[in-house]
Amino acid sequence: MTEILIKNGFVFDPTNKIDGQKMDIAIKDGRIVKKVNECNAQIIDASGLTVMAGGVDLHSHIAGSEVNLGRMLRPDDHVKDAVRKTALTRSGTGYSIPSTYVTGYRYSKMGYTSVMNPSMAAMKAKHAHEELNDIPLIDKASFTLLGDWWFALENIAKDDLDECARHIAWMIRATRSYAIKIVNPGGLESWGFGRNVHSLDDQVPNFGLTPRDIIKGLAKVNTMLNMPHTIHLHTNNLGIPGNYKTTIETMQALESFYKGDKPVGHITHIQFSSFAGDNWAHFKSGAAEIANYLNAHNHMTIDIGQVTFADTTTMTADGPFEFSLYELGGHNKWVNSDVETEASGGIIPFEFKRKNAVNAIQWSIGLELSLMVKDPWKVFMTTDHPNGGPFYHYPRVFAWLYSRKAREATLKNCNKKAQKKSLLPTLDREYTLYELAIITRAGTAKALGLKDKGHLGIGAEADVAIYDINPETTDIAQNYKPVRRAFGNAIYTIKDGEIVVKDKEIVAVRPGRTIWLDVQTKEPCRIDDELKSKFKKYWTIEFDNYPVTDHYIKVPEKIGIKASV
Amino acid sequence: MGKIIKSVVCPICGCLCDDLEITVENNEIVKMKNGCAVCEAKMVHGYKSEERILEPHIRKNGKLVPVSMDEAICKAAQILTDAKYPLLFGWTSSSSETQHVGVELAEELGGALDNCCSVCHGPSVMAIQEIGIPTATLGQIRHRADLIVYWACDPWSSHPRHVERYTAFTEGRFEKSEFKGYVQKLKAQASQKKVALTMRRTQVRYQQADSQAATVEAPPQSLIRAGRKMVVFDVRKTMTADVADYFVKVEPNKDYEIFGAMRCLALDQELDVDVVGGVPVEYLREIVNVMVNAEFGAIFFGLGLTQSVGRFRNVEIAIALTRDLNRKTKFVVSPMRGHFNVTGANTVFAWQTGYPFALDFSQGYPQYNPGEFTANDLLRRGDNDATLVISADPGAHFPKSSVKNMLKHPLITINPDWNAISRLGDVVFPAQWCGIEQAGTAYRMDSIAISLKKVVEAPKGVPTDEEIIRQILEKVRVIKAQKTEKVEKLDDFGNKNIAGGN
Amino acid sequence: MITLTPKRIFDVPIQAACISVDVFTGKSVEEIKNLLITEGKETITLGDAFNVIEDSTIEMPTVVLTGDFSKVKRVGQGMKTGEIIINGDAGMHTGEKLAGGKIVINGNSGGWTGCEMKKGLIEIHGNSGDYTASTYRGTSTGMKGGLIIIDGDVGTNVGCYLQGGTIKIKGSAGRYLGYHMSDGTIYVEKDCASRAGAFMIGGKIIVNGVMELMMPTFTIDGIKPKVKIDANQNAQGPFYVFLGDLAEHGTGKIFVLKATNSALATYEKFL
Amino acid sequence: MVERKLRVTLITGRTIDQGVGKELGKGSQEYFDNVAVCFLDSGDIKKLGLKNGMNVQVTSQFGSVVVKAKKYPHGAMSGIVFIPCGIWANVICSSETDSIGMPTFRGFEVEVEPAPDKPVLTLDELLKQEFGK
Repeated sequence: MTEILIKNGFVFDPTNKIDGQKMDIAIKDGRIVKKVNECNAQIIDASGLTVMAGGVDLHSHIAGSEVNLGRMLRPDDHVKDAVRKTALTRSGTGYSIPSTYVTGYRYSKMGYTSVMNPSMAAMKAKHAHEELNDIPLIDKASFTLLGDWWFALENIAKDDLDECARHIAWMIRATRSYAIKIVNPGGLESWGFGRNVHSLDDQVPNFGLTPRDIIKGLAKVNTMLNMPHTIHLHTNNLGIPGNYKTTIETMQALESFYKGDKPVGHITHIQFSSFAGDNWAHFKSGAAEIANYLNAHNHMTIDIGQVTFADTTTMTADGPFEFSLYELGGHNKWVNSDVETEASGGIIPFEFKRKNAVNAIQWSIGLELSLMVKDPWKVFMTTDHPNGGPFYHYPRVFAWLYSRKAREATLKNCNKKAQKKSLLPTLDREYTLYELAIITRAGTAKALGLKDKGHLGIGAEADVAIYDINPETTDIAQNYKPVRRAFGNAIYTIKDGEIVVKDKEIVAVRPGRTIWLDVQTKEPCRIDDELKSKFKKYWTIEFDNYPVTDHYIKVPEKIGIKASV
Repeated sequence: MGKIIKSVVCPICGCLCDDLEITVENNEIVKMKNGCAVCEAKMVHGYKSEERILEPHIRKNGKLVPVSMDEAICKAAQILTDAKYPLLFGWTSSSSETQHVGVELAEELGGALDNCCSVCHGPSVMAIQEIGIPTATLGQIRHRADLIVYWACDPWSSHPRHVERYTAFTEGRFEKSEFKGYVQKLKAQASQKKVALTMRRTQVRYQQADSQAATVEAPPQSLIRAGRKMVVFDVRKTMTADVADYFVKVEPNKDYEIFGAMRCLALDQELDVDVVGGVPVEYLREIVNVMVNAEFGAIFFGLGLTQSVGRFRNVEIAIALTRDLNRKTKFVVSPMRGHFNVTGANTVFAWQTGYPFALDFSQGYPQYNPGEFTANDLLRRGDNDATLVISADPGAHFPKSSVKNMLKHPLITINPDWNAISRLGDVVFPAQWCGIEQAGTAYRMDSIAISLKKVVEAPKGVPTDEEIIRQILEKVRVIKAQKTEKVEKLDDFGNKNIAGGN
Repeated sequence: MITLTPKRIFDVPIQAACISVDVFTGKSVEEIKNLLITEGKETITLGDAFNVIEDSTIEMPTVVLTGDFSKVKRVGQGMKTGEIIINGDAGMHTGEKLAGGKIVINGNSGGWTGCEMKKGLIEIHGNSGDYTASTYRGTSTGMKGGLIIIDGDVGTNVGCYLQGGTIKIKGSAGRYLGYHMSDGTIYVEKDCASRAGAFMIGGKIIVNGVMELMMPTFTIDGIKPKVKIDANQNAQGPFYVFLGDLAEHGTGKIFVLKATNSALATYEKFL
Repeated sequence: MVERKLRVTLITGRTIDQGVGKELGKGSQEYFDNVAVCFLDSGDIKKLGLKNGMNVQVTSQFGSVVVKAKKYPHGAMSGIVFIPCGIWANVICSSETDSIGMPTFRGFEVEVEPAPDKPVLTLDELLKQEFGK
């Protein structure tokens, strides 16, 4: 295998506390090593360039039934953004929901090498994995929707968490997944009959439990199973004015699980759950309250779900939320897709506009949160692709974070009412490259429990991004535009020790790995006739045909986990 | 003793029933349990019929003669690369793994790519692109639906186990099966018939229902009861309508008007007209009330909407009605997606290109437009100059004039048996039966991926269609590379470089 | 003036968005000949497929296409200025997204002609295909302005999602005329097939001939003696005026000539 | 009174027997028996003076085909005839798609008349007649 030596770059590696020092990075056999033989190694002269680990995205809807339905829904979106075939790369389309190959290419061009697919209905897992196989150049993992799964609900209602844990371990294996995803707990089941839950203590019809029970139950199960990532939570009441209170209550509900070592919960795209005001007319930011809570507590992490002002496509497993969004009016298409026994889903094409007061405040909330939460290891950068905006708009978000000037330039063009309500003018903080590296790779990898990703220490996976940014000569906050462009077009991207992007172009295509957890409980899940007959009652496919088989994963990376139950 | 294989998936309609029990003896299926009559026909008899193609054929001097696989592959690849604008059509009876390679081939060729959905539920896909769709997986309907509407479809004929597995006659968590009620109804009808017969014998004047008076009956009281109800809208009474609680006979090509009227009624609007599409507005109002009062309603629609006048607009307004009903209760709508893996073809094409069917790669990137790049439109206008048909039979299912235009240019076919299009082909490939001799993935009508099983070995020398497509793709690349070389040589003599691939 | 004539009969479609005044302006004949188009999958030059002749003595019309262009797609796409005359049949997507200038077709025109156009004028002295002055799939923004005049008949789905501008059809119109339109005017001199104005929320459709079937989702609003088509033209009535689409809470108006539509007299009882 | 011809609306579609026949093979007797048929309303059968199983010629503006007449078993549908989808039906269908890809398979006018002297062509005969192959 080739050896590579990246010489003289400014290295930003927060995991190993390296903050812009000029140093060499050596790569051999797909890993970072201490040194290589310079005569044999391919030398990359990185002098004057910024070197980081490959980006790790912890929440981006890139594949699966929902995403694909979104693709099918929007020829009007694709026709704006056609991608030509080359000798090396396949053709495809963008814009807000790029086709699989284009997704891989675009991530790689931004220097990202790992992406989490955060919403996979268990029953549709095969489909998700078939699509993931077609996304080249990046490693990926999926989170299974388990918050409204009948087996989980029944066991939690019975207070039999051991049994619940065993079933969930089976499900994680059966769907080749990486984490427990909870979306509007209790709400999706209620949506089966067109209803929703509106607080943590509402009863879930027919099941005799509350959203609070589900969240606490699954958080407990998560620790019992020793999962590398925490529960990944999309809160109740998402997208409704005044919901920041529910969000804080949700975080409070998890306080007791904190042992002082690592976080116990992750709230995703929290921007959509940080709304204050009683209704849309009095809509305002609840970012300060959320940030204050997070600054005072250490048991949670969040990602922002930043709005980038794009004509995008919103999609979530939160079916009732999408319907309420549809009812606000102005949308021509609405998709709802319930999944028996497990989940729901909704899709609406949505254009976030600067001149719309609510949209502009939403944009502001995401940035306020990122700037007001003091510890960058708690808050991560996402756009909840494609909900807030497509993932290849990340460089725009970076610019708003590292440059006050960039924020002001955008805010100036926003709705006047929103400008008045925005807290951004009071915030002077500007992210450093070191902090940016935390919120885009080091912090996310840590939160996901992916020890070999997100950093450049010895033994780490050789995923490296090299950007045309010279921190010595450039004031990034003042010259935000060239830096923004540089983040969008890596000079080099190295994936597993192979150069895949060179001079901003794809030069090699290789499949990425699919990471999944083989969670072994002490006592395995009982697969007896009783379970099978229950299975037959609950689903419309046979037990034998349900699990994802090895056939569906082209390049697997199985991580064995020993559960404590 | 034969080997029994359980949980086998039926490779015929969009239901993809996966509970078949197959008995195999000496590499032959001898028995099938649980499946429907059509499934039995294919799995036990049809797949081993004498009509099987066992080796590749090429038409020479007007006659199909057996040739080697290599010769057939070379010929096919040559035809496709020589063509300025080839059409690749079919894909429905293939696994999604084959469809996957198919997109790559179409892209490499710069041709048009379409699947059978353009003649079945393509209009449904187009309607979804206009308006979205509130839908659900079939189990959701099984557990919750207390009102099931079949509109312009006859599942009893086209999806024989749909009612028994997913809707009215299945046991859900919150809704019970109505099968017993149906049996009682049957018995009651039978005794009525007996009475009528006796009366006729005893010369009592018996008033026979006039078959000419095809008026719509008023909605029965039974629609107001608790429990599952089934309503059928169709232009003719079908097997499905026979078991329904209520059958509404609509005039042909008037579905759109009826849906429009129902939408108004659901919004409590008054209508100026009294009868729409042969149905009194008062009846429609009652039906709408039943819909609004349902806990969970489901509309299934079939080709009666997508193939009659209006086509995708019919589906669009059906979806609009469902969407409106969601403001009052929970309602879902679902196309009765038809043949085998047609949903898979849409799915696979969409994730690779963004578009589900009607694709064109002539510009080096995917373009989409039904009506422009759909098989029948290309054939109607005579736009393409070679055709590859895989796992489909346009010979039997396209209008005559389309087939005539197809036959003006070379035709390559890949099918397991001598169906109509294979009989018409110029290069004819054999293929394995996907789901019987070949494993893979198929997508159910509600786009759930299900793994197909291989239960018997294919006849010797018969490859999978995936292998054939792969081999053609490789050969096409070789031919294109040779062409580029030629062009480069021409360049040395100062000629313009115009060909040379993409 | 640049004149293009086909060198041969085309058997596969040609995609040639570069045949546009905007593109030709400032280019020599040689440069125009070297513009790239596709014939099926093959990339060729304009000069390979067409004879290109310049007559510098004539300024307008700027481009003249003579011959059968029915397989040539996207002529004049997105054009902003100048004039194209097509002496023969035109292909699909002619004048799509037109933003100004004028296209005259002395023949029939294919589907999607003048689709999503913003400004300018298209004259079709023949029939026009389905989706004329309509939208691309899944798009809900249609023609926004300008004028399209069709001497012959039009196909189905004409003027879908119309948001402005005027469509004058001197022949008959197919189904789903003015589908989902929100503004603008469509005038049909002869007959109109069923389902006209379905989902419409604004704008007006005027039918001078026989209306095949009124959508039941329209209600009669009155009878008017005449109606304005545009600044230069009125249509003489009396007309039945229908309001709808009620299912969309729309306030679109369909004017149907009373004299040719005795079947609609039953509606009079509601007035 | 017996009429020579009837103008009716044609519907094509699936039947379970067509499904069985198709899966047994396009050349099979079952396919021929179940697809080369035209279902008519019992009243219409009387009008034409037909008997179950007699040959009828169905003609549209796009073509003409001879199939066997059968009484529709599920109740009245006067003015409508039903032919299972397949090659016989497609001889008389139009390829007009309204620019959406779907040919006109159902809901158009046809004429039905008794054709006692004309044979119902088999698959191969029909292919030979229509396409010469």
